[in-house]
Amino acid sequence: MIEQALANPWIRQLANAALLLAVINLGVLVLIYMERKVAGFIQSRLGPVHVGPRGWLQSVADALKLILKEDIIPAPADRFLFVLAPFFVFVPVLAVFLVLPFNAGWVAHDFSLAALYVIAAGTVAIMGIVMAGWGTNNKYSLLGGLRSAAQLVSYEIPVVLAILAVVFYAQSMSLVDIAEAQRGFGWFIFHPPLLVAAFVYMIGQLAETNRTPFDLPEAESELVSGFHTEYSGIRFAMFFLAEFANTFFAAALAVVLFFGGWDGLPGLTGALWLVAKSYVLVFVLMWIRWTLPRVRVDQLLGFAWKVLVPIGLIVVLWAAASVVYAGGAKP
Amino acid sequence: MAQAELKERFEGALGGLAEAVEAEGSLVRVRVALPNLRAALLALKTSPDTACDFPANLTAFDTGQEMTLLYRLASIPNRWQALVSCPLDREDPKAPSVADLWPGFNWFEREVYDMFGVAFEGHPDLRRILLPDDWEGFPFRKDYVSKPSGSPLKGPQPTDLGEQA
Amino acid sequence: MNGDLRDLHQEILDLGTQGMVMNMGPQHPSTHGVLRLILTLDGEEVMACEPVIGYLHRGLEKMAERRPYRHFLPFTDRLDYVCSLANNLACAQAIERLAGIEVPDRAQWIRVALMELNRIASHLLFLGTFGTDLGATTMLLYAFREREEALALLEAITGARLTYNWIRVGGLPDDMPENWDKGVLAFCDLLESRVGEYDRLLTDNPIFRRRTEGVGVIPAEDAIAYGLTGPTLRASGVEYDVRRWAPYEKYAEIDFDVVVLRDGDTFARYLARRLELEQSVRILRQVFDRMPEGPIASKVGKVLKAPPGIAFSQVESPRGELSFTMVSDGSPNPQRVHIRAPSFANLTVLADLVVGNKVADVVAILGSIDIVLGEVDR
Amino acid sequence: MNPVRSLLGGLWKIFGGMGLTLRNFFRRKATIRYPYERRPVSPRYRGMFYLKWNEEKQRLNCVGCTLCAQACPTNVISMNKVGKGTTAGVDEFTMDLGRCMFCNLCVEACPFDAIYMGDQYEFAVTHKEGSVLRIADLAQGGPENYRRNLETLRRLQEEAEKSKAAGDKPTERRAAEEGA
Repeated sequence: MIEQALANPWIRQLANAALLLAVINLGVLVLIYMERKVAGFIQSRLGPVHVGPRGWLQSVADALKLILKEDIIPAPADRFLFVLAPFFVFVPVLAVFLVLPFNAGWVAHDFSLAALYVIAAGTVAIMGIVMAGWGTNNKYSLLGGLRSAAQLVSYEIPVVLAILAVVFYAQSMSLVDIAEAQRGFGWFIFHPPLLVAAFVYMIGQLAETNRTPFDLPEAESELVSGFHTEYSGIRFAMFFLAEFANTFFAAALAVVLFFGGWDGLPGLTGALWLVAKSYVLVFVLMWIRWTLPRVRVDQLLGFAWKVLVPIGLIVVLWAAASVVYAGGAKP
Repeated sequence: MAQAELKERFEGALGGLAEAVEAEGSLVRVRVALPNLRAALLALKTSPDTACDFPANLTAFDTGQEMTLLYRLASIPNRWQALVSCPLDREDPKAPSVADLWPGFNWFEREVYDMFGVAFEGHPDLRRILLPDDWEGFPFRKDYVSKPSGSPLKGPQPTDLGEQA
Repeated sequence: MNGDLRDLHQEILDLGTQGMVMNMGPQHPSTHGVLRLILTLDGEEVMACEPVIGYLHRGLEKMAERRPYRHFLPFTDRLDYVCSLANNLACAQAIERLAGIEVPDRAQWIRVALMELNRIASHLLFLGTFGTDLGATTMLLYAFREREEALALLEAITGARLTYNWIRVGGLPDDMPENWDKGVLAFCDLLESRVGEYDRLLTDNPIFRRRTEGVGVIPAEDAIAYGLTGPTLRASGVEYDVRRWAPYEKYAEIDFDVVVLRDGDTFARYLARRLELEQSVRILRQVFDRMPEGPIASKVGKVLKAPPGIAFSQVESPRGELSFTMVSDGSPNPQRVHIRAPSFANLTVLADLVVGNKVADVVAILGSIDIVLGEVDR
Repeated sequence: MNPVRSLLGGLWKIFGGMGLTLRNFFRRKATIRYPYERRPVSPRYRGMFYLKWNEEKQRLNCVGCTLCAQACPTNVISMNKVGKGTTAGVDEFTMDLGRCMFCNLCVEACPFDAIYMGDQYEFAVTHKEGSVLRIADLAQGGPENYRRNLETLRRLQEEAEKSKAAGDKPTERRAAEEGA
């Protein structure tokens, strides 16, 4: 019966999406708890301790609180944009998870242009942020939205260049193929050009996921909360969810691209390896967030265009050269 | 520096602008009449003998009979300072603004206007600074009658709070 | 200071171009209280800035006129609530000078210790909040970790953690508790071992440096003309520290360096406070080496009256020169008390300083001036 | 400066900062879990007021001299004095903590060791009236001692009345009646 239903491609895709949604939401709850604990430990605090043993139910409590809270729409806001914006931010994040391979064969939908799709779908979220910034009719939000647009557009390019270098090595744009190419500890991170590419990619993703030192869209000391200043309740929760899901995706994608995907020591399922490696990277992202101050908007854009893009271009050339001349990748 | 010498320096710099000059340690107390106020302050600032170019403080006080402006100017390298007092016409308090000489006195003049109603002529932006814009009267004048507004909150209210002395 | 830029922006505004007016405050995470800045923006760039103050005005000077001299002392805690002992001292000193009261040696030494300990607590708060203003939230927690120890020491001697009210006319209400000096010296060692962490986390950080260096530069002559005091002035290269310039209590006998930096930018103002931490530690160490035995307060009559006259005190609070001007008419109440709040004077420079900078720099510059609104509004 | 070197130098400094935060990650935490753990307060802590109970004399030390009320900058204290001379005491003593600055001036003003500030620091109330403390709240040892204080004062007064009746000094009696 179930097998029959799953034979229908529509139903199968829907089931995949539902499964992903559940996994993502759960994963985000864990991430929020982790973020708060990491922040606390780095800052010589304990982090959440009250709800549940060692406070691990804290994010569940927060999620419940946000769901139950009143959903306030400010009177001067553009209702249509204001209401729609959180979905525009959240849905692309879900969409990109569709092509993320968790294990050999564990992918909702693999196709040959997955890397391109990830970049394209991920960029849609900017729309939502700009909509939120404009629709709120709040000057802080507007500035936050504008910053966000400038930032995401600028940092998309180094990220694309870094992914491009990987594509050269793997000779495929399918994420599954990229991960397969790194089987048996042939991780791309061990290739010098891709080590630099990984750096560029991580910095770019740091900016794309709006985390300190690049959290300008929501810079709380200047713009209060940036584009989501006026959001509350479930809509705020969606922004929050999207942000954390995005963070996790950035880390997971980095694992697929540079750290061998589900490749690991035998004995454990590949998916566990992938998730474990992703969490290590997420920890690094958090660690960076709680160490560094925030850059200024002109420095942010300057860094993207004057430092990261040139480095990215060099990396692409370097990667291409080593693929062609040194046979640095699999045929 | 000897006090007599300090006094001489200030008297020399001020010429006939000051009514009285007294030295007391490194502090020179100068009394100036209102018409000479700006000229005297300018002389204190620019004269190389005094070089009091640091605007340390500006305030006023009202005794009920007389209202006086108090300027305190310091010379940082020379380690002396001048306390310039200038009596005002209490009925119609006016004084020349020195906010153009010392931008630091801009807010101090606004504060004195706010509290005493002294109109500083030539001040770029003479508005109330600490009190609400619609406040009536100038609270630090001795003829100001304060009206207890009472607290909108319920609870024991000290109607005579502050009147104990 | 930004003169050309200001003219340029004025020209743009005169053309009829509208900037975006943004209210920063009075409720805003980084206005350090209830300061309101009306910013006119051109995109991210500030074209004009108008600070609005007075939201916290409680009429403390007016209250002083209605009370006997001594009753005003607890109110001064509420001025600069980050360093209330400096306010206590400035107020007590003005009364002492007005009434000609001497303070015993031991009380003067303890006062110096209290001043410096409170200065450390205040500067640590500054380091933390300044880090937060620039997005380095962790700095706040690290600074507060050490500040907590300083507050515990202050609590041990004064019995309070924020509004100490521990300086009386003519001395102090009570002597140091037992082993307090040892506690303070241990804290000095702890702080010295921790300032290196602040440097690693903030001072040396390239992002932090690029956010602060060359931002909001105040040249020395402007700093003087605006009447700035404290680290804000000394960061511009003017050597003016009341502790050295017009020594009070026992500061004349103490060996310490006045921290003077040349750049006058936001980073220099940060660094001046950071370096003053070490000087305060140095002063504290000397205080306990030289603490004499003796009384801690001189006899002052029950009804304190001062002969008619004008007196003012000058105290180097962590924010600059704090000065109480008191006018007496011979009655038990002061006729007029004026508080020259360093934050008030330092804030005058802000409007001209931020023009031409980005919104993010407004926060950085405002943070580096280190104002306390309780003192600005009085 | 060489841009590559400045970039690498910057990265090195950033790694230094990250090393620091990582070290703090594993360090002992500074948090005190407040309602469960408390930091001890200093013996001089200026917390909640109390009127000192004298076990030996079975009364509060306060004689109602109002010196503390006079020393108070914000008129927090009001009291009702009963008796006179050696029999003097208070049957009402009110403090409006809504106005109190905890400045310690009343404690310093008291020549009879009567008013003190304790180490209790959790006195949030839900109504403004709750911040007005009566003598029963303030007496050390609670309302029980407040009642015993009243009894002692009444007894002292009766004794004084008796001795007065014996000595018969009309002026004193009038004063005592007024005081009562």
